[in-house]
Amino acid sequence: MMSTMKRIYMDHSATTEVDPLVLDSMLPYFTEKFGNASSLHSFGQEAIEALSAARQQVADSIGAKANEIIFTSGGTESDNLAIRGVLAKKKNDTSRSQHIITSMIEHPAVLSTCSFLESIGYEVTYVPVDSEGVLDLDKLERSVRDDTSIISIMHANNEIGTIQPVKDIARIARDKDVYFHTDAVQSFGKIPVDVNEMGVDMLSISSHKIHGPKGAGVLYVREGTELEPFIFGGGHEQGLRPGTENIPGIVGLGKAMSLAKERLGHDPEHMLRLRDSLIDRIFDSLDDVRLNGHPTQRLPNNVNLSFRYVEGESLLMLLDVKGIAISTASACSSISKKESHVLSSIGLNADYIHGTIRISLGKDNTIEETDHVVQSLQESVGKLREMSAISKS
Amino acid sequence: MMSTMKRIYMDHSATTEVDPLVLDSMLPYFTEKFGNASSLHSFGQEAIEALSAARQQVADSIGAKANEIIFTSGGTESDNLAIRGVLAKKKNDTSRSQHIITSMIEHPAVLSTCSFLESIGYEVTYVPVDSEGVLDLDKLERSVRDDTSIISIMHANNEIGTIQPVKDIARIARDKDVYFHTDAVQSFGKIPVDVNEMGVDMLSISSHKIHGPKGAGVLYVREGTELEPFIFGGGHEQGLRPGTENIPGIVGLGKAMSLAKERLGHDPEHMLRLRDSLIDRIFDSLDDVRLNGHPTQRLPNNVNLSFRYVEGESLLMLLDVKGIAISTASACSSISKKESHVLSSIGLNADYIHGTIRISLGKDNTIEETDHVVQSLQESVGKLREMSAISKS
Amino acid sequence: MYSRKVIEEFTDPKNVGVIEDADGVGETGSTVDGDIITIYIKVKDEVLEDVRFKTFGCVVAISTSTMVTQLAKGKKIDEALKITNKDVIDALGGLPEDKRRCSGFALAALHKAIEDYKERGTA
Amino acid sequence: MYSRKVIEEFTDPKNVGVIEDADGVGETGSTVDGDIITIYIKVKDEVLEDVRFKTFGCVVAISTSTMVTQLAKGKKIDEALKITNKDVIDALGGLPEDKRRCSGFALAALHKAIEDYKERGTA
Ligand SMILES: Cc1ncc(COP(=O)(O)O)c(C=O)c1O
Ligand SMILES: Cc1ncc(COP(=O)(O)O)c(C=O)c1O
Repeated sequence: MMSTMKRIYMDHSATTEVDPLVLDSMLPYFTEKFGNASSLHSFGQEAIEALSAARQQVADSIGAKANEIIFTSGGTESDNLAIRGVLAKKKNDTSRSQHIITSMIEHPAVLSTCSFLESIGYEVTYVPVDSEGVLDLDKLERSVRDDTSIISIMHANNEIGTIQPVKDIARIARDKDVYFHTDAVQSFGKIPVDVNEMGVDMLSISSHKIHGPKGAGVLYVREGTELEPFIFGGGHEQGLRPGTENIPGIVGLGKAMSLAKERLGHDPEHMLRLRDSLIDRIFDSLDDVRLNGHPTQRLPNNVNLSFRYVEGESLLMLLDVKGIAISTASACSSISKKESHVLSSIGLNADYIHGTIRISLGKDNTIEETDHVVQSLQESVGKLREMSAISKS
Repeated sequence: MMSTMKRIYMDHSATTEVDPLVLDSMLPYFTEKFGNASSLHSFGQEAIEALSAARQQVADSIGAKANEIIFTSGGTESDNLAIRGVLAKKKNDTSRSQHIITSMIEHPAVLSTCSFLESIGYEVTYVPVDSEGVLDLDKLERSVRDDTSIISIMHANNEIGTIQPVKDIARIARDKDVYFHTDAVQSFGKIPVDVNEMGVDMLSISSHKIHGPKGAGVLYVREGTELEPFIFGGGHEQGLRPGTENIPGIVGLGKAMSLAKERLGHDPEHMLRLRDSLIDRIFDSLDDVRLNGHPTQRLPNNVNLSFRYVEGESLLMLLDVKGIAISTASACSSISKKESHVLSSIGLNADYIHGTIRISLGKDNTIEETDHVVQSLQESVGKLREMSAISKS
Repeated sequence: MYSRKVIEEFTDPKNVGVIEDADGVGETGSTVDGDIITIYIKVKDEVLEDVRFKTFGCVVAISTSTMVTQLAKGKKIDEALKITNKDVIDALGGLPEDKRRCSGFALAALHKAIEDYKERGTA
Repeated sequence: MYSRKVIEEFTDPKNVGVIEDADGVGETGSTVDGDIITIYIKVKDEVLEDVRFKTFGCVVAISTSTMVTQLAKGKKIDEALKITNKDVIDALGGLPEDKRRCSGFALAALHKAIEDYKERGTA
């Protein structure tokens, strides 16, 4: 059954298929232009040229300069480098190094980095969000101290899709002379990301979330921002990220970012239409449903729903059997099946938290696919509620 | 001229072309089986299956168990994880955490990690090597202290190809109850690498050095070896390496390691024949040449030569114009054009150091190619010596 | 990750439902855990004539629930009490290591239902 | 990385060699640096009638050496002294940022050769 059925992928916040144009751009760099960018000979020069071209593409896609782009192995590494890089640089400036500000709903890449930093003596303030996932700006402003080194607040949340007021955060950071890093892993390609418009000092992007290959990422670092590496080795990437550059991956990332930027006038609108129609029809066809996150300040591709009397994993598996791929919370936490820290932070009740799924749309999803999803959801939720020991029925 | 001429690549210690079979194995994972290995649905399951299969291939290639394999972004990261992972774990055991032993000729991935560790209070002993690059085992043994946490000595050197007596080092480490890590980035695929034969606790491998894709690496971690991650995020790779797994890269790495293991009875012998014939003919055709590294305990693909009265970069560029790709010292240091720490450590004189090149053979190099290299070297060295302000002529 | 058998049982569970005039009812879990299993039994001559379940929970909770009802149904009470967690897992073709946490809930609910039946008898 | 012009000059350098009866000789660099440049000049009526070089060194050392000799040859001494490092780099179509360290050595050797010539004259 599974083999003949066309599967429907609606888990684009977990990862995306590589765009065929992106793959094409990468192919020559595996077997023909395979040189090491540190080599002086013609193979090395080909690699350097590819690297520079990709760096320019990345810079152009976010309004940055080429020398402000650091290539990493992915979003997690970019987040680690931003926060730890700033602290490492300031470690001898004791007046300005003890305190970090972040939010309660960051990705584990930021939160685990912060717990590690707490374990070695730093202090971290986790600013709360409201019931729609929007950061409390007042609390943020009041939490800035004389020894605050960095504010790291994500651009858009990976579970509930809420978009944060980064411009306001940037203004506060500038006023207080504190670096501001934002994790734009989920937002790039879905809403405009321009480092100067936003006023950020650092910004993380992950290739595989935007139809680029896995294993590549970007940290934008505004000129003048002082960082130290946290991985040590040769002097690659302005001394901030050692190791032989992943040229095919970087070329693919550059291409993916260019394409995403070009399509920004089209793809997000398409996803938004699907998103809103999906939400409307699900609410029409099922009771005891809740939309989590902000109703309008949300990513155009994010639908995060809680179904009462239903457990998320079971719903996911029933849909999977019907060929529909969605997620429960974020992909990263589903392996450990812990309660989502994001959903607790917005104050969602346990009986809703357990019944939460995330549908994340992609540019190639169609209205026909959403029809099928609405129908399958209705059937599957119905079936599970019938079976449920706590349903009203 | 360059466009019609078939180029000769002899810089395989810098990086290698991806094997077509490796690329084929990767392709489905970019656009079809593109799931995130943390996802529960069928796309995720495909990714998990690929990941497990690659893990088994890697384990089988080095005589390890699948649960002893940690995937990283490359050799540099593996080296960082091994050394810093052990120290992080022992950080509260002050009796056993202050001291690291390594050699003077390690790759920057190890040496820069060690300098960083020194900067935050650890002590490092850099054990010297003899004039052929072989570690002084007596000095190593005598340098072990009660508070030594880890010995990190490379299996084979990237510049001069000298192979270290890892079994003896492992015995010393076992006797003294100290962890032993070896960087096998250059040795795997050229000489047998079996973690139990060698008796190592940890071992680093980099995909792009063995006809696999750039952006993937392995740290073997013997069961029972206690490590902590040094990058923070989700709980991937047994909690030791967070971030969405680079499935195509890992699949390619698994395939590349399998192939290299299979071909171990053939490829190294071929390279050895080319190596020795190359060395003989160069010595026959040119004076004032020196072979650096050990005459026999050396990688079958490494030829490291010093030509007096000649500067390495100039020689490299003349050969490049003739379509021959070689390197001066290691690829990683040629960008900064600093004097090679490896060549100074073996006591080479400055006038030889500046005239040093590395020819590193690959499985597909041919005897015809070596003919062309010998002839081109003779011409180019001759030309540069004519031009040289210090040549005897 | 899940065995084919788990997915089969999960997508097409047997013995779902409430026994209105049950002779015993057992419940385990809580909404906080995200798993609540209720097992209903109908007993005749010490034989579990009917066993049904209602489960709010994950794939493991649902598939072990239906498997427990199938293994228990038709058995004598003392035979049913001999069913082990391993029997349930084996009948499902195995469970992933990290998913075994809630694999015992359904069996526990059956035990509670039998206890309830016995208590009613003595009351 | 290197401009086409640099590679051309480097692979086919002009004015290589020693002037046996030179009127001035200038040398810069050391084996420790890995660059030694010697420039020989032949002067007639204050004009650099011939300028030659011998260089042990990297691509930049060699290409700037040949370029300096070409720029200087035929010029009056005071004109030759006006040649700047930028003139040399421009004539080579530019040099990579991180390779400029030794770009001034050849010009310095020319200056030393002219100095040597002047000293001989006054001696
Ligand atoms: C918001 C956010 N930040 C960071 C990451 C980590 O990115 P990567 O998987 O590329 O390491 C993710 C993806 O899981 C994410 O959604
Ligand atoms: C011996 C050795 N170790 C480590 C590395 C670093 O590997 P990677 O470039 O994959 O980070 C290299 C390659 O440059 C190497 O030769």
